[in-house]
Amino acid sequence: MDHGIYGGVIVVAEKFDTGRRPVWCPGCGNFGILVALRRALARLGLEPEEVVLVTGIGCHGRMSGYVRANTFHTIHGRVLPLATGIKLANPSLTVIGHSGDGDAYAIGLGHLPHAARRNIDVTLIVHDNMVFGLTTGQATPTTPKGRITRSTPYGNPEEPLNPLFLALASGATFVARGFSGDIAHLEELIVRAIRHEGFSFLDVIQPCATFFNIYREVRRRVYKLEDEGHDTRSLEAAIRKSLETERIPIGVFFETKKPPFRENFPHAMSPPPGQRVPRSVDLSHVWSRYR
Amino acid sequence: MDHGIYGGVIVVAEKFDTGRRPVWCPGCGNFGILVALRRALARLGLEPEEVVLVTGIGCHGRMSGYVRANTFHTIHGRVLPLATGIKLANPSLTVIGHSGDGDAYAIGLGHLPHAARRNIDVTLIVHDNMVFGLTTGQATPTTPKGRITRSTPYGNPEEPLNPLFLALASGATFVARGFSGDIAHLEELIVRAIRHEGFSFLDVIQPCATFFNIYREVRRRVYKLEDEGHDTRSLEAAIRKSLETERIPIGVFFETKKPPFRENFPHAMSPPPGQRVPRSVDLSHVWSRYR
Amino acid sequence: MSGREEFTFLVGGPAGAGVFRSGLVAAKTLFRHGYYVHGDNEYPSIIRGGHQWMMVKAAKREVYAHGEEVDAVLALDKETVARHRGRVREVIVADESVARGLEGVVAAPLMRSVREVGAPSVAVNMAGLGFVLGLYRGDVGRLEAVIRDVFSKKREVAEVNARVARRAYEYAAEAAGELALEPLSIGEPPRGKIVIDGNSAVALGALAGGLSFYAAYPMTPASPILHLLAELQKEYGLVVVQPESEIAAINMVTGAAYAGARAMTATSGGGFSLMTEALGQAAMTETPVVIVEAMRAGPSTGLPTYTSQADLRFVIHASQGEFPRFVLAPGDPYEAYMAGFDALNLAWKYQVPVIVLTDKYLAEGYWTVDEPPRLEPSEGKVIRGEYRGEEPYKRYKITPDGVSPMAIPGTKGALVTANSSEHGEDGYGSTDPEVVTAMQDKRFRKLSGMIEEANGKGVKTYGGGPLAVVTWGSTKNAVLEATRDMYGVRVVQVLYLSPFPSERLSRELEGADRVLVVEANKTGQLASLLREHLLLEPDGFLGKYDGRPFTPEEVEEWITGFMEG
Amino acid sequence: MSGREEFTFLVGGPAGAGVFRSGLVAAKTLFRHGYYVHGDNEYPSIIRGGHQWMMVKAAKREVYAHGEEVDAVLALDKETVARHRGRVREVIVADESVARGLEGVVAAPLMRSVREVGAPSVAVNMAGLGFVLGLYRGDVGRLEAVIRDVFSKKREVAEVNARVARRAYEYAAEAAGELALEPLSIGEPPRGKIVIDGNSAVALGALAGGLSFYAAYPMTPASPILHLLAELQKEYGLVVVQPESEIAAINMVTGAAYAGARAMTATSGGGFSLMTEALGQAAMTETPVVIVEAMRAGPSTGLPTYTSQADLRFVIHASQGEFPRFVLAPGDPYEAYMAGFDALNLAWKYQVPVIVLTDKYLAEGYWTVDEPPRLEPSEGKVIRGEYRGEEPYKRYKITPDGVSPMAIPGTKGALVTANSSEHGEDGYGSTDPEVVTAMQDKRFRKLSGMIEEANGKGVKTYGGGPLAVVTWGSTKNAVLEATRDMYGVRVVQVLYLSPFPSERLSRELEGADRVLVVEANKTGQLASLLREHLLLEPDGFLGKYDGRPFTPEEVEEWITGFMEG
Ligand SMILES: Cc1ncc(C[n+]2csc(CCOP(=O)(O)OP(=O)(O)O)c2C)c(N)n1
Ligand SMILES: Cc1ncc(C[n+]2csc(CCOP(=O)(O)OP(=O)(O)O)c2C)c(N)n1
Ligand code: SF4
Ligand code: SF4
Ligand SMILES: [Mg+2]
Ligand SMILES: [Mg+2]
Repeated sequence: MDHGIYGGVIVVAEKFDTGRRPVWCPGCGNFGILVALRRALARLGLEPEEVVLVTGIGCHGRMSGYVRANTFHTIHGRVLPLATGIKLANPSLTVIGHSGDGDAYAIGLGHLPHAARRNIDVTLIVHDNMVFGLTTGQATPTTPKGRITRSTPYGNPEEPLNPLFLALASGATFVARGFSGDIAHLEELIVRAIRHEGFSFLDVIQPCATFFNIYREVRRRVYKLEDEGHDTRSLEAAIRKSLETERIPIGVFFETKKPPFRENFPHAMSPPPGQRVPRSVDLSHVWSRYR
Repeated sequence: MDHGIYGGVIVVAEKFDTGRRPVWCPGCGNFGILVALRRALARLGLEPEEVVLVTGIGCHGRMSGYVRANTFHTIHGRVLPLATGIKLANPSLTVIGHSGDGDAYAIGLGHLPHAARRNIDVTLIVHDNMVFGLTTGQATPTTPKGRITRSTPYGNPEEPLNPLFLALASGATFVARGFSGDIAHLEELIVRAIRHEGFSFLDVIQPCATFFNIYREVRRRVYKLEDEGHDTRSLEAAIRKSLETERIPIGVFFETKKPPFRENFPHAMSPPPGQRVPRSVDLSHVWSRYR
Repeated sequence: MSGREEFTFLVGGPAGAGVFRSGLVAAKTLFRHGYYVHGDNEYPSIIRGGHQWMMVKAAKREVYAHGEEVDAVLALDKETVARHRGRVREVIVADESVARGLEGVVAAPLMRSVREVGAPSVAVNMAGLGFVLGLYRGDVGRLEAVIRDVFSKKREVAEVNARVARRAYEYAAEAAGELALEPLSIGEPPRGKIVIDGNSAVALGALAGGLSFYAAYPMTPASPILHLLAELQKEYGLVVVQPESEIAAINMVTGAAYAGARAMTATSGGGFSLMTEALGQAAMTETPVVIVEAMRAGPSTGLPTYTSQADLRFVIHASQGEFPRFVLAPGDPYEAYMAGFDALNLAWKYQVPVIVLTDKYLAEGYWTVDEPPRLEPSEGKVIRGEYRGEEPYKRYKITPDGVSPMAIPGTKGALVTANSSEHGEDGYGSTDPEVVTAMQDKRFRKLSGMIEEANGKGVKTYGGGPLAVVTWGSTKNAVLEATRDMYGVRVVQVLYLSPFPSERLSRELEGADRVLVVEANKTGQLASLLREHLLLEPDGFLGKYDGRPFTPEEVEEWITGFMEG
Repeated sequence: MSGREEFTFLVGGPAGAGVFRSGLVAAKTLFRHGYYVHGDNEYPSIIRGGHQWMMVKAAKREVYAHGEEVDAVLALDKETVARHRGRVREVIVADESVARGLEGVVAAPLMRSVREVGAPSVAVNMAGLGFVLGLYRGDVGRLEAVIRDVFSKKREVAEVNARVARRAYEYAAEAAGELALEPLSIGEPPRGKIVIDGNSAVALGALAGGLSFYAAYPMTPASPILHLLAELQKEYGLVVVQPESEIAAINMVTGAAYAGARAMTATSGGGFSLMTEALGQAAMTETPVVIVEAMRAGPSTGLPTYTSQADLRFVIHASQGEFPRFVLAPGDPYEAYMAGFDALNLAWKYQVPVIVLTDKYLAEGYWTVDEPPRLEPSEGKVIRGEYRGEEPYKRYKITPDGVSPMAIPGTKGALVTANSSEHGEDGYGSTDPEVVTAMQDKRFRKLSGMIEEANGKGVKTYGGGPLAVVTWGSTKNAVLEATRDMYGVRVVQVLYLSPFPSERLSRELEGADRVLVVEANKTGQLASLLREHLLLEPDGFLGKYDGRPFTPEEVEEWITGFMEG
């Protein structure tokens, strides 16, 4: 059922290519993320069997059809708990979540601060096009105030959310922003996010060619944090950068080390739950409680 | 069914007293919040009919039985959307939400950043006892790491959430912390929170006498922001204060002015939805679209 | 007004090519020629590129559903030709570039018309419409007028498109002569009728019912209700909010209704799943809320843009515990309008949740129906301004009909205490077994009035005869179309699914020697309700669960099998 | 082993006074005296102060349910005396301070015993137990041993409490002589039996079934499952997580199951409401998840600490679309253990969601049951390690029984593609009508195996006779107790509610001249299933919906009415 028109020139890391033609609109920012991800996975030397992609519902969710890996295309907004369950069941898997700004910041926002503070070793990549793409262009929590969309014909009445600031305030140990228009840079960010042990949050500006095409504007305003000597260990500096409005910084905002969540379950990890064949369990010790 | 033992000496603002005996445990921090709220309402010169209390599920939720006002004892975690609907339907009502740390920060967390960025003119008072009280003492998102609770017999494995930092990062226009052990101060905070036009966030340290009694420790560590010359207009200062760990600042962390959410609906406000008697509507203009 | 009795048209092309807009323009143009029209579309959940089509059937009598064949196809790409060729009776039209190398396709100078007028290439669909209209010798003035209306917000765009259409229309003259297709008749639009989709109809019915607050999270196929009401909010003084989730939506609606506003939300099955907890809250607090559930094919995310009637049992039983609720299932836009209106009135009359159950086919399909009448909403037992009762106001006062006078917060002398926990008359929590039983009984006492409503309006019978075909919702259309010329068949449509109109339905089935059930699901959910409520095992069940609405042909064939048998 | 055949004891007092702990100690002490015991409690949703009680019935034969009367009451406050005085047959014991001014209450030196031992005043309940045991001339050594076991984590506390109990026991000697109550018998605990609550049993059954991942948000009455598994996590190598919400819980469980872990969650109706969307996801992705739903009285928040059987239809039909699921409803802890075990096995065998439906009475009540056997979980069609198939691995391969071999992510040579959207065999999204139909059919093909399971294990009949009383879940206990000495009555318990074991149930009902239904709800949900699936209108329905379990007396009286009639 792939009747889409392929957009952009793409050099794929073939190992991670399902060979399916993406059905995104021509010029869609999702292409850039797809390419950057495949390359990052290849560069990390991973095998498709070791990787699990969890994708939400939205245009971004189609990633699971195009990346050769284990995939779980979940319901709207639940990428993080799904990914958490997978990672805890089998920590040897590399678990990457792909969510949208609607998926992650509207319906799914309740999970983000918890994943962050738990420091579950999962990478969350938010395809942030500032619009509900798949449902044909309503406002999301990152849509700029005043913007006319299908659900806000008189202008979006809501102040947008600042996802990076929120992630920082939630205790995320890796916080970054990428731009789908800069694939090489994004690839690098994804590599770092996956390598980071603990929760990695990566918001990617992903212009929606059809409902909110801001390529030109983003290109004009974007700059790289690393070009200006940003200290990724400083929470304060990260917050300051996240509050910038005129220019748009991309790169790693913040990075710190904390034990990942799974370290709370050493008693359950040899083998981990996902790798156990169910066996008869001796409960005699427990029955003595009930006499 | 009120077989509770009344705790603490309480001077009530009688107008807002239902006369029912609270069933909270003796020494429960909720008593302090109850008294402070009643006094604040009285001081604001409000009539019970003008006030709506929306309460969540938990020990805190019993507030609705003890405050003479309009009340909606909602389901677990939904205080904010309920309160938002009420306020938008009838902005002349003073709408106050009472939530718990489980109610607001666990199951209901997905609503908090949105209420904040929308700047809905509602006051949210979180009874933060750092425990699920009513379900007999499990860990919540604000339970300190390592603490033993019924759900964490080997110590809470999760890093706690910083609700003030989160509220600040979400764009809340009024962010404060109170302590149920300092009723006069809390009363003042509630008065200011209700007076503030827009979303007011007030986290109240409310020791749980039964499952997490930290009165003594809090008293030792608490201090008032206003005593140390804190600038409530500075987001930066507010963040810094919210990150303090040794001592516990209480008072107003941050306050700023932004138009409240209802101002987006001037076309619907005379009279507002809640005050309209349904009448026959002339749709002839619309039908012409369908020919 | 001579000319053909019927005309079926399909426009197809890639997503993003304006297929629906062309279909809508075609539908309205045919309507303005004096036809009854019905339009339906199909599209994958993809923004650009996936194949889409819209089909419009026009006839000089009422049209309920599409058959499998079409008279004319406008193909905006080659795939349309490939997919629909088999069903075409008369002609396939495509731009020269598309038609090249394809047999049996009229190569039309569509892009040429576009270029000559200096229009952007997206206008090619309007050229197609003009050309097809030319082949069938319709009135191009009416086409131009429709284009102007449909593009009313962008005047220049409208003009350019109208000119493109006329240019192509003119180009068609020659081919029209050659093909000599039976021309359209040119008359006046059916009197007192409109062409409307189910979503718009239910939204406008709610407006007629006093809607003043709408909150909804987008979800196919219900999102157009949000779009329409957002647009109308200024004209009709509505608060329209798009919150962070369906959970937020239903709770905002509940808050607004508690505060006195007629409030509604709309969603599809997935969003409804998230609303089930608050549905019970509305019931327990006796807050009047209305939820439109536009079904799509499940389970789970399923087929987001396809139709289904598989959520019936779910909405009837959703949420823990037991409470009365209304489930209304309109079958066409007129009924959808009435359901929207009734939903708010019933919610407020009985202070219960009301679910309006539609589906993608009804929600996004167009039918020609009577312009709905202006209606008078009634307030119900509501207290506003001041409460002057003798005793203190009690939100949950036990009354003979189970409905307690509902004061609105802000009412002088009354404090309004809503409680999701079990409570006494005053709203304060209670676990006393007698109080608990009394309050359950109170809430269920509403049921007798509700059942009366259901028996009153909940069943419609079309025709008569010993063979009864029972159906519900949008499937009635295929059934009506299929049985139009059958003798001895009565079609029985159930419009109120909860409470179930057992008595009335039994009456309508009296004398039937066979009872068949047709519905768009796999397990036969209405059929299970007949078993449960009437102890009646249907003699046959026709289900369908591939996401497509029934065609009259398949229904006809199936029913015929029983007639011979 | 002479002594009394039966003994019923109630301890009551304010919340926070250790009422349940005393009740549990009493139950175990009686068990160790050689009795079958059953314990049940009642408490409001309040942490301190509200009235609570726990009742323990002991008999030399199996005990299913409590009657309305009790032999002895230990009153920890005056309110207990006031509330329960009416039902007492033999004696009410209270501390001197409580008994003062109350007629017919034995004023016992309970606080005196506490003080003399130098114990904290909360130990007064153990003094009470000692005193009552003294009155009935039980074995105080067994009481002390139970106290030591129950307080095993705090050795000193245990010792002090044991001493308090013994002191009060000694004080009772005099009163015992005066009252001359029929003494307890002192024997050995029933062989091979345990005393266990439904929550523990279902949790341990799941452990036996291979549980390795548990995530749950606290909710009464299911929270104790979380507490127990959290405690056992180290011993049994479990991952136990308390996430931010029920939505997170069920999705974590789904993720874990997808990744190969036997995973479960538990909640009550409100939390289950929030899980309905993900329930459909589990079905669509064919991920084996198990949900324990411990019902409490609704709707909505309802009566959080009271029992009910009103969520049956809800769990059977929850979530949009149609898919097969298991709903297992154990009636006692032994069945709960089996259900926990079966749930995981069935979920993995059929790759479908399984709901274990319990209720507050079963979940928090104690019964004496056989120590469950050690069981062998089976893996199902799971592929681990390496996939060596000829063709590329397809997660949703169409098979004759509808179950596709399930590879676990990490398996070499297999990529595992789960999809909540409709999909083809390879898991990639599809809207092709044939694929859609085929996949629905595939999922429903599992149903024939599932129905076989239901017909195999889903119905139990007790006794025989022309009058059939059909019931389910914990209500079977009151029905069994009520019909113990009735002649001509067969009790039929339905344990599998979905798929419905129609065939088996019909068989079990053969020859019945009357069919009655008893269940703890208002509308008769099992009764409606009999109508729907067997076209059988029960001759009588006894419902109850005040949050309290049935008493055998009320069931007996009602049934007797049908015997005379
Ligand atoms: C529970 C639920 N609610 C609503 C929807 C409808 N829905 C599908 S995609 C989507 C928006 C997706 O927006 P975003 O996450 O930003 O993704 P994008 O399409 O922009 O990539 C919505 C609301 C759904 N599938 N499920
Ligand atoms: C959907 C749902 N899940 C779970 C519960 C059970 N529950 C009742 S109160 C509560 C915890 C409340 O904790 P908190 O908000 O901190 O309130 P507190 O009792 O501490 O004041 C929970 C989990 C519920 N009522 N509804
Ligand atoms: S709608 Fe936007 S986000 Fe979706 S595929 Fe098209 S361009 Fe991309
Ligand atoms: S449990 Fe804690 S929060 Fe609840 S009433 Fe008792 S002291 Fe207060
Ligand atoms: Mg988006
Ligand atoms: Mg709390």
